[in-house]
Amino acid sequence: MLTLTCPCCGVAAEETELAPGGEAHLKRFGPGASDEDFEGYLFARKNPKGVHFERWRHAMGCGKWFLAARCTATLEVFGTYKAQSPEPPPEIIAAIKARRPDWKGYS
Amino acid sequence: MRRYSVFAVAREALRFHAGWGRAWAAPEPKRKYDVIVVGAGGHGLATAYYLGRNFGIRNVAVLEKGWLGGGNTGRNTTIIRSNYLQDPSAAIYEKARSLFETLSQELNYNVMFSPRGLLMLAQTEHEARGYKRTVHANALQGVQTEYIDAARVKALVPIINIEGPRYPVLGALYQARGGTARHDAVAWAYARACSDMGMDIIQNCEVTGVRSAGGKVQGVDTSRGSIDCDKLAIVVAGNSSVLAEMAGFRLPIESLALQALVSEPIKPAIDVVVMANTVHGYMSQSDKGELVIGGGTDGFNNYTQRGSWHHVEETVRALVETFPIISRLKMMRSWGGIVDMTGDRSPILSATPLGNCFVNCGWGTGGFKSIPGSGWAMAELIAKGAPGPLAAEFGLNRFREGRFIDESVAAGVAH
Amino acid sequence: MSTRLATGGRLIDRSKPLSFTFDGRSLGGFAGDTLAAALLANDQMLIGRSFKYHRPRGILASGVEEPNALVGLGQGPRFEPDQRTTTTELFAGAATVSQNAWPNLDLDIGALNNLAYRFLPAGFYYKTFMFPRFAWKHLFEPVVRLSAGIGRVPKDRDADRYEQAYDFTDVLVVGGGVAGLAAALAAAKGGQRVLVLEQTAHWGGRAPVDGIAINGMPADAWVAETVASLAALPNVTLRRRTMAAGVYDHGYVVAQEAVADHLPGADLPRHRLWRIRAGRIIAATGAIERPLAFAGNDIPGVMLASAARDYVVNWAVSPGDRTVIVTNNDDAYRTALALHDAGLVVPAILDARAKAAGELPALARARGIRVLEGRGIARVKGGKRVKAVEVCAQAGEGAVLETIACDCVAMSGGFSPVVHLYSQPGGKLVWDAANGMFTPDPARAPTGADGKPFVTCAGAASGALQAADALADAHAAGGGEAAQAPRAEAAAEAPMQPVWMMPQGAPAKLRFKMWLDFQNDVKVSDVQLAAREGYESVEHTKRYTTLGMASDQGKMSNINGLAILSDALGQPIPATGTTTFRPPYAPISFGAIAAEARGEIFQPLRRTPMHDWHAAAGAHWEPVGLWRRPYCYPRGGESHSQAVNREVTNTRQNLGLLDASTLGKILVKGPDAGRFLDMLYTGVMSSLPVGKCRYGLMCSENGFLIDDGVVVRLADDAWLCHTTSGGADRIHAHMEDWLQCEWWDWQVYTANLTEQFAQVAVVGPNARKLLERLGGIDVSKEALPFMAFTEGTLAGIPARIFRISFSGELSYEVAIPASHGLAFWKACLAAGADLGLMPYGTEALHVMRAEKGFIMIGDETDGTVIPQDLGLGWAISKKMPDYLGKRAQERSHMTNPERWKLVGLETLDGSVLPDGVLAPAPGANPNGQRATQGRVTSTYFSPTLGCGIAMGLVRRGPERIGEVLEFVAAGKSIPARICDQVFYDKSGEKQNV
Amino acid sequence: MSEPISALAGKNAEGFARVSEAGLQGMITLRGNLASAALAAAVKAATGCALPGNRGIHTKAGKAAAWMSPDELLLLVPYGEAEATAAALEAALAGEHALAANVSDARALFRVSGAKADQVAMKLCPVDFARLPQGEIRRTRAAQVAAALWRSAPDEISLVCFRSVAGYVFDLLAISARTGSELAPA
Repeated sequence: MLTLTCPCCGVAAEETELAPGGEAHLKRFGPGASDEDFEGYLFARKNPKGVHFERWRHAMGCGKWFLAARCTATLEVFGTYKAQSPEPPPEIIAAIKARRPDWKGYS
Repeated sequence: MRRYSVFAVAREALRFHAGWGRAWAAPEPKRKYDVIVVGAGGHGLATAYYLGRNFGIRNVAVLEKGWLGGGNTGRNTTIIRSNYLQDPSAAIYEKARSLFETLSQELNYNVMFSPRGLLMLAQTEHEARGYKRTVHANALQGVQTEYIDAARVKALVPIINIEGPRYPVLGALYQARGGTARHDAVAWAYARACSDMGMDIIQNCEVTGVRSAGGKVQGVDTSRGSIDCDKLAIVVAGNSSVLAEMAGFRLPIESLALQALVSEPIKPAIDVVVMANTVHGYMSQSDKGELVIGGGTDGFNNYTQRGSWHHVEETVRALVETFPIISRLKMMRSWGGIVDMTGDRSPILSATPLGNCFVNCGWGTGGFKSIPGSGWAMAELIAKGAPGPLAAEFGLNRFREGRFIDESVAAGVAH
Repeated sequence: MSTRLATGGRLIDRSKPLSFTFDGRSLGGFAGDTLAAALLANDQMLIGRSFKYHRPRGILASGVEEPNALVGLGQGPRFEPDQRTTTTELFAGAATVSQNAWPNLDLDIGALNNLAYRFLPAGFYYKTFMFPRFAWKHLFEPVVRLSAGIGRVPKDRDADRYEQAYDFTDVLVVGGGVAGLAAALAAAKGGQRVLVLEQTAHWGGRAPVDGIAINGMPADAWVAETVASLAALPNVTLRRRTMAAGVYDHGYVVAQEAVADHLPGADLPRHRLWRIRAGRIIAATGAIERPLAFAGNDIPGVMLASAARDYVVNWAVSPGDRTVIVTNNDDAYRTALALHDAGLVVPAILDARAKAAGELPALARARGIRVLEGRGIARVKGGKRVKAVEVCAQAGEGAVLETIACDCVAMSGGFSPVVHLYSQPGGKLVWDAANGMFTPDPARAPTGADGKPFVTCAGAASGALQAADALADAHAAGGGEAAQAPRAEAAAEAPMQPVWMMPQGAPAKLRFKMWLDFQNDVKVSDVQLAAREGYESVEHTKRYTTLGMASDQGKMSNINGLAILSDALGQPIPATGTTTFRPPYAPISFGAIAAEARGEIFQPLRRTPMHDWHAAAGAHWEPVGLWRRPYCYPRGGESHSQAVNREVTNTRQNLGLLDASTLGKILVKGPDAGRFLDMLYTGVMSSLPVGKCRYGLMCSENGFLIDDGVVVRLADDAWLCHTTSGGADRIHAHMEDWLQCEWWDWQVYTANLTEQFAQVAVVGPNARKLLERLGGIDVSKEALPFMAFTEGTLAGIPARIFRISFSGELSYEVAIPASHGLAFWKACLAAGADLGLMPYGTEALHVMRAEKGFIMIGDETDGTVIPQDLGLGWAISKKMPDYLGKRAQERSHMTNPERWKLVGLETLDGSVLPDGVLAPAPGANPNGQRATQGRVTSTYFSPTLGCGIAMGLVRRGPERIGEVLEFVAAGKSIPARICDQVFYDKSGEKQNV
Repeated sequence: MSEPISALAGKNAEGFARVSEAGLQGMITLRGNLASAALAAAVKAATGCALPGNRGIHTKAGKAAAWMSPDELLLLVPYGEAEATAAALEAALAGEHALAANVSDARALFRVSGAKADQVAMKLCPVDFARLPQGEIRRTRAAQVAAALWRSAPDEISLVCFRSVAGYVFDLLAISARTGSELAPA
């Protein structure tokens, strides 16, 4: 039963107040994109056993989407941040490195 | 192999069962195999078994990081059905179901296949239309199902509450030859048969890397050394993406936790399997008397085999509403497994970007019931290097082509 | 025999006698008794039968670990099977029945299995019942299933109610024994919020029974004092009768409070399920004693030494007149002392250890109790109760040295810390060889959201079995300084000696009578068989033998079984490992898990402002999402279909009224709103003139049609998007997702106004007349043409009128504030009486839209259909460079000309095609399934045309108009001609009048 | 013109706390740039309240302004004023990107009052009420539906939910407040 702190309103919301939204930082491919890029965007998933960047919506709350860095093997949460981040911000990366020195880093 | 029979048991009884040998061997890994199957769950073992049985390929190793049958094979709610809407699904699940009919005899190991009948309740007009559509489709697919009315539902399941009030039971999709089997026994039976064919089942052997050269697989590195192979099959539901990454490709899969639970054992209360998809719960009764209960998956990526409590509440809520008499029974045990969820909720049996490497994954919440059919189709794919008709529609290419196999359209959730 | 002692009993109130029944026999007990204590007090040694062999079963334990003494409790709507007598508080009139015995407990037919025990070893069913196959199908399988279970099935709906509650705490202490209290006190002094849960009705746990002294006072006194001081602290909450059942990730704990189990019939929730979020959890859950594995250890009268002590001290119940103690540790001597001091006979203490030289053995000897060292039990004699024990050398093979008559055997195989709550969320254990137990591994504790450990075991639960160590450990766990730790004085205990089998060289004949799992009848021989057959993983052994799968979930059997398995495999116990601990710690009721969510509030029921009117008008309901909409309004003796036909005909000929309030209404506003809607819909919305309406389709990014509805341009920068009834929330979330996560720099705001407005469809030739009568807004063809809207005051109510039609008739949809919805509805009915106005329901709506060939999301679409399949090309912009789903629709399978496309279908005989039928194509597919070429998506009887009409998806359908297809239902073939999907008023003039 | 009626027309129930539907309440959803001075001024004009900070709710003379999200406020005004106030806000903010909508009829307002009011809410909402100060609004879940609640008086919790589920929420609150089912340990 996860608790994630919504960076938009500051509430430490419990899982039942949140709606999961899958992998974060996916780049949208539209008309003109290759079949491969489009398939990658829509379906190919990292689904890592370990550090994962994911989307959440504070659905039973402020209604805002946000992103979380979480370990799928221990459910440890490294931090949450704005949904409008094209990639994980430095402080999140630092927080992960501090806890997972052998982590390969975001790619 | 020592043949199992009531006579053998009787003979052994006289000497306190001292004469029984191992059900399967515990060999050391060889340097090389024709085929390595990663994952000694039901799917992996069935794949190996049919490689030997149907294609005479017996130089096979099945590698298991833990204990065989320890993944979703030993964690599911043991439901067997083939009342699927889409042709490719109906084909492979019905193949599996029909193999279950004679599996105990074929493997000389009683997997307790129990075709007690399975009901999917229709609780909205929309759901009823969906199930009627499925019945018509099944008829053309050679799957025996029928749509029955509420009165017959009540007759089959006296403890059901058909009046609702929120979701009166309008009828049900009924598969008389659907049911359950003893999940562990399915894995053990295949393991025993594989071992008997001279295949190596190697437990506590974790794959740590996939070796390849020139775009073709060479072998695997494991916690028990490096092993070569001509062909590699990845059959590791829950960890498919992890193995895929080792093999250098990405899958349209997310690993999600799915929970199940059982009540304390009571005398026979429900003689069929009932699935109530509008309210998201399903229930049957085990031979030990426990009510076996399952529901929907968690929504976020998770490898811990621990689910979230609120899903247990949703499921139990649904079943107490559907079967009011269970309210005073107690939850005795709950557990979780990690399932592969694909982009269209249907499985993947496919060649991969890596030559001679094949993958069988993405069964979502429907894996157990498909084990024999999945193994059968996977063995053909590996042996021939190209899919036969059962696997043909389940290739990875469908995601690029937009050729999905979506079962959720039958108003149902796959279990 | 077991009986009530004349004096003593710290938990019972002799001034409050209570009567209850067991299998119809009326018995007596006292307030404070557990059912088990009361049964024992009445010499009810035999309580039930085991699962597999139907062996006689008595009371083994005194707490939640009891595997045997389960009964059916209560009657009718309050009957509950598998009720644990050792944890059930006795109440007046409790009606209990024994389980798994027929015709009765004393002579049970099922006990025949017991004679055949040799033929029914672990997993025998995997090896048998296979041949001949028909016999499995028709004979064995049904029989196997009939023998299922223990408790009887409840017959009635539960008469009680349940509820749930949330709580939050910094420190959660589980267990109200002396360790838990010490930990709580230490934690509370730090000022943190502390919540203490105790599963029984009493504080103090075992310490008072064990005669421990703490800080110089008797345990009872210290407990009372400590509880009082805790209760006085504002930051502490104490809850009794509350069992922590499960620890989940991020400090989430599920606990069940037995609010009214002991007060049946009171107007109270029976159970309350707590969902607690704890910063840190201290599991002071104690330790559970293990049985010893000797032949006949399952005969009623054999019980745990600690339990025998509990019955004497807590409830003044003697488990027997002559009790033989058998042990491998010093603690069991406390039982000998307690029994002796209660005036009962302890003929001997059989100590498996070569020497028993500790302080406690000395005390026993001082009382003249025989202590036999290096001795064990070869066999217990007796059937339904213990008659005697045969003594043997533990080191030997069971040669009988002497026989001691007795009616009770108190056994102790040592203690196992209760580490469940620590293990459930992932905590790992280490093996303590000296004490033969698993203890929490501090290096591998379960971690929380911050990655730090959040569960600590304290006291006996952490392996500190001696009172003094336990208190110090618990005090430290609570954050207290060592100096302030409460000090316990207790007799020092000499080391125990693990004994897994008694005697150690027991032959097969004896091993076949040594029980490990008492409920499931798993014996030493079964585990050894599993090992022999290669079921080497502890999980395999458990699943093959069913060891630990009974309702005590292995609390009694797991460690012993594990040791036997390890021995059989010739490997140390840690190498074998344990099975996983899963919630719940002990069973919790489904009622509590479902709680208040039953009947009308099982799920939220969404009501429109006119809901109650529909109910009063006798509407037949149809669930639509969480809404409940009128399907039709049957009149007199009308069937539903008759009502639907009447509603359709009346609407087409006169005037119909539909409650369309459930339609989604989402306001989209801002400088970039038009641009945003152009991405959201397949058609252009930015070009829609103010004051006009346009039909729009929404697709998922994967290309499939997900919703449709009329879009209205309210102002330069504002649009109102109508969605399907089920779709409002989903589509609003869909909009916000794209606005927040993809186009977050676009200036667009949305607001879901669905419930702000009631919406009423006024439909039929007389529609304009009715609105004119209501007055206030010019609804003439000129002022309000088709696909336009206007605002004003209608019937004195602020209203917005959309001139749109989903039926093909002259039609207006009127939106009014929800608070006026009912009033407006009634105003229409009053004003329209002589215009033939009748309300109509969802089914009439469906029929009329089908007559017009309009698609319905969920019927024509099912998640696999794209707009191009539905002949909706006109609603898909060719000019727009992009919209959600556009790229997806360019994929090869989506552009395949062979796709099934929407057409109309009419049977040759005018009959109605069955729902969802398919049209086979010649031949079969490679899997031998009949090939198909089309299916019905919507099919109705059209009262307007007097025949069946349908729509369907057919391969290349639109190119095949006029062709006849054979649809197949239940083997019967039904010919139907492919036709235009518009069956009624093709020119569309009726809606344009 | 017909009389407007609230979702449950003031229905109430007595238990260890009092549960009542508060009748008609003017409510306005205001979305916009909360940093803009014009918006702050418009809110002040509409409610007399200063702009609340994160999760804050300011009350003044029967009106209130509540922070709902980084770009959304909920304004409480007398029911009869809601339409005009919404229009006034739209006008005042015509210059910038904002949305003001009257949602009075889309909501239901409940008051749970009495010394044990918290215990009623604790049965339905995963909220740490001991840490919910007066002046804060908490958007959360009440059993299976969305809700927003705040302490409208020392012994009173106000709860807002959607109008269509008012009956559901009332039944939940009423059951939770049943006498005898207090959460206080005995």
